[in-house]
Amino acid sequence: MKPNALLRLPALLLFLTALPALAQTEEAQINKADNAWILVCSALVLMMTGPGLALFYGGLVRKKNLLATMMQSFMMMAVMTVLWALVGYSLAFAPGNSFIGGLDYLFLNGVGTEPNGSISHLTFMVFQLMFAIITPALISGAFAERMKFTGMLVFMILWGFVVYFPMAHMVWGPGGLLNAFDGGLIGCLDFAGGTVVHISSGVSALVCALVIGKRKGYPEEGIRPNSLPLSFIGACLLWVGWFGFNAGSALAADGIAASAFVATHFAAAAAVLGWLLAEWIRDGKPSMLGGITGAVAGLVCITPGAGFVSPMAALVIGFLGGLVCYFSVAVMKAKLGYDDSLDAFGVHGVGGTLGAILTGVFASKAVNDGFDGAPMGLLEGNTGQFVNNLLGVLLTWVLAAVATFIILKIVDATVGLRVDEADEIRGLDVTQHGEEAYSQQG
Amino acid sequence: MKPNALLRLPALLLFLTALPALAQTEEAQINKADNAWILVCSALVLMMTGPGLALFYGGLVRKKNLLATMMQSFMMMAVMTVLWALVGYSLAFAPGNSFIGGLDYLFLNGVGTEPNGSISHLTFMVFQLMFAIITPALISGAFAERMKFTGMLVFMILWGFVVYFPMAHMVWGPGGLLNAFDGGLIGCLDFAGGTVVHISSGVSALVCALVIGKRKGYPEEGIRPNSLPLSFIGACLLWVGWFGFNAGSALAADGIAASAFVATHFAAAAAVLGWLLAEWIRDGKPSMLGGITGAVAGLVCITPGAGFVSPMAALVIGFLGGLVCYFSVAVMKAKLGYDDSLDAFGVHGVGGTLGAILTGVFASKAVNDGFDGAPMGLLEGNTGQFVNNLLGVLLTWVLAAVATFIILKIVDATVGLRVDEADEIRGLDVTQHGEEAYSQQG
Amino acid sequence: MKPNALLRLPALLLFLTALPALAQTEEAQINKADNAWILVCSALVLMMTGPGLALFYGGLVRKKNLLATMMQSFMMMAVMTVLWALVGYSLAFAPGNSFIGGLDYLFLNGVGTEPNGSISHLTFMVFQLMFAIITPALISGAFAERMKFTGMLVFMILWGFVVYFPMAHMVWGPGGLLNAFDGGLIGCLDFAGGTVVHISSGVSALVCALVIGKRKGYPEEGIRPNSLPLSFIGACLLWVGWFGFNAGSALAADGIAASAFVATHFAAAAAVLGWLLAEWIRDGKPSMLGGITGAVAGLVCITPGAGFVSPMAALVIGFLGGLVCYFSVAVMKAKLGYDDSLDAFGVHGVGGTLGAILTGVFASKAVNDGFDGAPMGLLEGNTGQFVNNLLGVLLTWVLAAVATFIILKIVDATVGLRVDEADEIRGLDVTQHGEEAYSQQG
Amino acid sequence: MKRIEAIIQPYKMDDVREALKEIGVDGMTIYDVRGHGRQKGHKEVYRGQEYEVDLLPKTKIELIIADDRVEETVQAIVESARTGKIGDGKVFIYPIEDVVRIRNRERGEAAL
Amino acid sequence: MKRIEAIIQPYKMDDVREALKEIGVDGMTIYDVRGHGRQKGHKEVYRGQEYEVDLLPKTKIELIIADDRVEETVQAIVESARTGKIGDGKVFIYPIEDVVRIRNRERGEAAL
Amino acid sequence: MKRIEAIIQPYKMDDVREALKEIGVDGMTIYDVRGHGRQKGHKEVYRGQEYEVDLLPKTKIELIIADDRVEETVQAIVESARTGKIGDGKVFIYPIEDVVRIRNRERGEAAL
Ligand SMILES: Nc1ncnc2c1ncn2[C@@H]1O[C@H](COP(=O)(O)OP(=O)(O)O)[C@@H](O)[C@H]1O
Ligand SMILES: Nc1ncnc2c1ncn2[C@@H]1O[C@H](COP(=O)(O)OP(=O)(O)O)[C@@H](O)[C@H]1O
Ligand SMILES: Nc1ncnc2c1ncn2[C@@H]1O[C@H](COP(=O)(O)OP(=O)(O)O)[C@@H](O)[C@H]1O
Repeated sequence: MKPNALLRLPALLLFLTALPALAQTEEAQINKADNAWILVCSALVLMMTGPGLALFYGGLVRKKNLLATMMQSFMMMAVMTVLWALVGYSLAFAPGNSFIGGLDYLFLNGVGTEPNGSISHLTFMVFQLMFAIITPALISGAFAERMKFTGMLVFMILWGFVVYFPMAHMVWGPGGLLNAFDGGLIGCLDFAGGTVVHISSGVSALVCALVIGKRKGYPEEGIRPNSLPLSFIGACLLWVGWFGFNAGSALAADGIAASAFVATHFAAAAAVLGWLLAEWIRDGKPSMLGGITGAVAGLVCITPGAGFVSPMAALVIGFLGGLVCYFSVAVMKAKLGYDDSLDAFGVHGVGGTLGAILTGVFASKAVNDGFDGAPMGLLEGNTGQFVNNLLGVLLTWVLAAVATFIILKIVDATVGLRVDEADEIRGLDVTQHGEEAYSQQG
Repeated sequence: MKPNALLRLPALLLFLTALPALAQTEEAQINKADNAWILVCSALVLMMTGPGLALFYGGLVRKKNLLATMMQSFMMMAVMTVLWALVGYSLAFAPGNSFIGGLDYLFLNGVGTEPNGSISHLTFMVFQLMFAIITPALISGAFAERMKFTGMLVFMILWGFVVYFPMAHMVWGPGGLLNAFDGGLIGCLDFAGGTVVHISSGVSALVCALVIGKRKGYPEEGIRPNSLPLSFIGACLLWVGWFGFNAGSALAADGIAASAFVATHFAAAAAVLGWLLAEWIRDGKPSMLGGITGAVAGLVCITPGAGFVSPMAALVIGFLGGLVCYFSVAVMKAKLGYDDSLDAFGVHGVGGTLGAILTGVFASKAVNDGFDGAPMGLLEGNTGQFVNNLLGVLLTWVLAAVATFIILKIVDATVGLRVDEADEIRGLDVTQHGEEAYSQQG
Repeated sequence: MKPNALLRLPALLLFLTALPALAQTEEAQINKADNAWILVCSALVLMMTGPGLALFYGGLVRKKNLLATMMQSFMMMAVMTVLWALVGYSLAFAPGNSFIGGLDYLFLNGVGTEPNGSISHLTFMVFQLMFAIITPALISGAFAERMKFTGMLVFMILWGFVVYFPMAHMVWGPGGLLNAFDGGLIGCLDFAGGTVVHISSGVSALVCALVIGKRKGYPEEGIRPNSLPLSFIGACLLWVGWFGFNAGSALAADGIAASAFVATHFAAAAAVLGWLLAEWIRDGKPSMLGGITGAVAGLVCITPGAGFVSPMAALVIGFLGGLVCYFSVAVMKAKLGYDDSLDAFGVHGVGGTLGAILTGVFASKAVNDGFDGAPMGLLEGNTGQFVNNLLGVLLTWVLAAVATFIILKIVDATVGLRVDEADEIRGLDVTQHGEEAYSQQG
Repeated sequence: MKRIEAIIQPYKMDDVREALKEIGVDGMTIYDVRGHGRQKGHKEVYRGQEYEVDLLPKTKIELIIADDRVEETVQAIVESARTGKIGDGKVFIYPIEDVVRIRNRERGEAAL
Repeated sequence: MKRIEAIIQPYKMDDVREALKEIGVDGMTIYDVRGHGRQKGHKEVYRGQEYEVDLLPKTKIELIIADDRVEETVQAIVESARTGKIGDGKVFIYPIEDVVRIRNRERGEAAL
Repeated sequence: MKRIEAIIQPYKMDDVREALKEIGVDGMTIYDVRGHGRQKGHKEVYRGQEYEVDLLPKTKIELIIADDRVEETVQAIVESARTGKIGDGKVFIYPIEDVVRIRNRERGEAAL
């Protein structure tokens, strides 16, 4: 310390008087790193739907339905966005009861640049919106190649109100029934949407497949993918985008985000191996379609646990996800005989359910000390949490199944669900949208 | 306070002496969150051109011109980059007069890792470069399927000098004529490039279409897109990349960025609905090409206002953008009879103009207090700003139109603008680049 | 200073006592901006392999091998990930000797959310993993269209152990032989993987091409790309992803990252021009395939120097990279007669070598003061560094060549390297994976 | 020997092949073509510009067959491809002079 | 009945169809083919390796027509497809023995 | 004049064209087709659902040629396309009645 330091004391003190205020403001301020991170994650999650899921699904149908299939995902980017802005966000995230949010945020009233946690409220809103886009889009895999465009639109809008907004509120909303971190009665661990996104869409998909019925020519005709390269691009973009989905669900650019990122990647990789192994043994050859479907299955499976489980647990979860989803798609579906055209149920319903259960098993306080030192998952001895996760799964199954059934009946009785046979034969691209995917024009 | 706290005073004071220095340095330092954010946004904006725009455009031409069309966008990634490094950045952003920058930054002299605002100067430079790449690339939609490769290159380079660098300087450069936040005489509100990027490219596109003339076979032959799936991928990547374009234009990862991000997304979604509604009514069916074109129209339209308008205003702007651009492309173009092959004018010229005007209407100090409490847009009573925005639009139209006309005449008289008829029939891929998009080789 | 300021001294002091602790914690904490940035970069680098490289390569083979080619890249995303998790990361980055890491991090033991530098250790681990995925994937370009799937898997796993993990340790690991910043005996400047990634994969590719032999029909049949649009998408995503690769290698969102970002982009752009110029002169026309291959060549070439050289030097390096790689691919390969099918050696081996040498020339302390004020590259007078870089290149060539040769012999003697002629004629998609890329089903 | 060409609806392909298999007809060559006839086309609209599409995707099955099997082959095709709607397609029968099997240079009916 | 096959430049397709429509010829089947003849091909170069392309894209129009309409149909095609440049293509005329309309089992000219 | 159609393995295309060039046969039209015959197909499996693929990609070369050149042309094709394995393909020879060159309206052999 230099001799004249004390002389500077007054100036120092002046500076110091500013400090507490500074600190206080800081608390109430946006953390730009978190904000940037969640904005990037929002972009990544949008990329999952378009082009990701649209391509993944689009490549799997016949060429005459390629545009219509992509369009089903794409329309969610438009329709769910407007719905979310007007009322959906409020119903999901405004304070309300245990089941549904209130109307405080109607028309995004009061949702501005001010902080919500460490990010801007608008950032939080738009990040959550991207989940509300992809979830209904996932369902469309079940009724590909035969659904009416108008019927699809009406179904999706109703589904948003009756299934998605309530589910999002129950699991992530303030005071939601299943919200483990905000006083939910049956607190579930669902890091990034195993119940809200995957079980809800997957189970609804199954009901759709059953109610709408099989495609003409299924299964005799051996309907094959029109373009696996398109599906490949889609699956890879899903994988990349899923980092936003899962790691972004940390809502901060912290160690939990890193941990969720790693778990996500590991599960996808292990699931590729799981699926391919099953294929190799049962079908004689490991296929590219198997590889990419396995990856998606792994990603689905790790979604609820991404921020709660260790990297090694993620490998296990992913590997099991690959195996089980392969079984459900290749064996069970054929046995039961429903036409879940692109395996929305087989991958998202089954994978989501398995993941939610395994989250209850593998969640670990060493990874994420969500309960302030108390054990998290079954392996740490928290049986209650495991049971809660089971209850959450059950409730989601029931809500999604019943609601979807009723909505389908309503749509069928009004605008109609299915195109007529001639249109189905000619293809949805031409009959629903008046265009064709490719032209051979010279 | 513990009793011995005072004894630690000297040490504390030592610590404190460092604080002001720290604070000072901090001010002059890069904010890593902002820097990371703008780097990510730069990557996103590059992705808009390649593969985004290249695919969007490439899918719309005939197969024989697919590579050549993608190549036109791709070349901008190479040519404009080198131009920008050598002289373009300086002409756009170095201190100069109201119309053009000086030569201080020639060869990026003095542009290093030091801060420029809260980000590295290099970060700022490369972010702006990505705009200088996509803008000329947009024009290429107007002369697709008939332009000579050499003519295209020469045209673009001249256009950079005469239109882009001055426009960028006038709107965003220090002391630029239209720069509302740095003493411009006619300060315009243009958040992310409504004038600089969209009007300038769109209007130039119209002049190109008129001067270069129609494609052989247009409109009798009913030229159709060779691959809508490619256009779909492109459009979705444009949407995702546009977050970088608009939200990145906040130049920080703050609430304004979040707000611009949301406005961007909302406008795109609403424009999809606007365009499809118009199509449904007039053409009988909503199409996928309509959906993705609508999205681009909405993104164009919100560009100038992204950081200035509320989410609800963004919905309105986007919806209007979808409607108006549909009208301009489907009705007006057919009536007037020019061959703006991929609707560069119809979407970017018209959408950009509409957006610039609506920005003057909807800009709101609640969203972005750019004028320190003074009103921003017409709805808040700032008629002057509205008029300024109109003047900015006018000036851009005139500059782009006149300059493009002259450049085209120069190119025509030297290397030539258009391939000969035989080459046009055989296709540009083979005649300009000596390659074909696909091979059927067994 | 207000008169009563002194009275607040006690409270202030209380506050101050907390400060040093705060400061200390800060040091040991994750910087969220850096952490977010590297997570984003990790996603970008994964996107380089899938879909990037998979598409770039997939588009270049014949249609009957399209899926198998994409699958080779995709499998690395699964296999290398699991390998890395179990043992690879430890061998590469745990403390060990000069050549290889130890087993401290086996099963990621001790790799958690705690900081490693300014980012989470898990973030660092997963970022490095993405490099371990793309590097072997690059090799697959050399043996495309004829390699057995099982042979490929076994080869890649062995290659990881014998070439990649040691190389990564030597260049970037603690105490690695070639690590210029952590006491390596022969310290090399390799910012993002010129030796580790490009030379090692490129030289191994050459050995693969020589040992496995030519494709049936090469070169008489004039094997052409089945889909240049797919390659185009791939190349553009490689370009975008490479920002993560190079700028992420700064491991922080600082000015060096910005500088590496700019150098990366500039080199790619200049290389496009270099390659096209050579093509234009020698082949008569500049092609799209030339443009995208040039871009990749430039990106390869700038990789080792990205964070060490100035923007103008990057332009020079890129331009030379484009020229030299064109020469190696178009002239040298034809002269020497080996069948490096997709030019993995011609681009990555040659470009990586050139880049490593030029890094030794152009590295500049003005850009990156890595040696605390001492000169960096040859142009600044550091001949020693230049020689070290040459030695590093040499060592990498020898290790990669010898190890690859031995591994190939082992694989050949066990599971086999090459499919039989009938399978090669029918194509790998059907024979290795039991599926086809496209179906014409009506 | 005759050459039989059947232009059918693409989605009828599996049925026709099944029917042919049943009567023991195995060798054939398939073309993806577009056809125009009485079947109505449809309107496509791209950015407001209408385009009348009256070339519809069809599948052509071509088989060369011994004279005595022609009639039953035509029957098998007609019956399996028929829906009774316009656009079902047509079967054409052509003369043929000779066949050579490349593999073993056999000629005539033996080469089928 | 005859079978007429016309190999034309793809971009002439619309003109030819227009001409056929005018003389009331409606049924036809279209193939995308590649052809080689006197028309010069072009060179393609992929990463420095040259490749001579002398198979150019062509469109084949195939129509089966009653004997008395053959000549005018050939004329219509020739006139509408002609540019006078090498590569305009050719028209081939073949015999045909029978036709069956799948929909209603009609045979012969009635089935056209 | 005759019409010769050869269905060959796609990878034999270059060899056949080379052989034809040597005997001075130049004009031809190429089709990408799928064929079924004695050659065994393969199994494909998509997500566990098997699918038997017995239509394999083939290339069809079609050439119209003067009567006196038919035999040597057939020979050239057979020899260059032959590997001796099942699936090598077949050559079909058909009658033809007339040819018109669109460019200059030439008819008959002169138009070839
Ligand atoms: N005269 C013809 N020449 C060649 N092909 C024809 C002819 N008439 C019909 N075709 C083919 O047969 C298909 C079915 O014919 P269409 O008239 O639509 O139905 P239908 O045979 O039931 O009357 C057409 O799409 C076309 O491919
Ligand atoms: N002898 C032939 N056999 C079959 N197709 C032929 C024959 N000669 C020409 N063609 C077809 O006709 C097309 C045009 O022939 P070409 O000789 O190039 O022009 P032109 O008919 O004007 O002399 C060729 O591309 C080919 O598809
Ligand atoms: N009767 C037939 N009619 C039409 N095409 C045939 C017939 N028989 C064979 N082909 C064609 O010839 C190809 C080769 O026939 P295949 O029986 O597999 O071998 P090979 O000719 O060597 O006996 C088939 O794929 C098919 O395209």
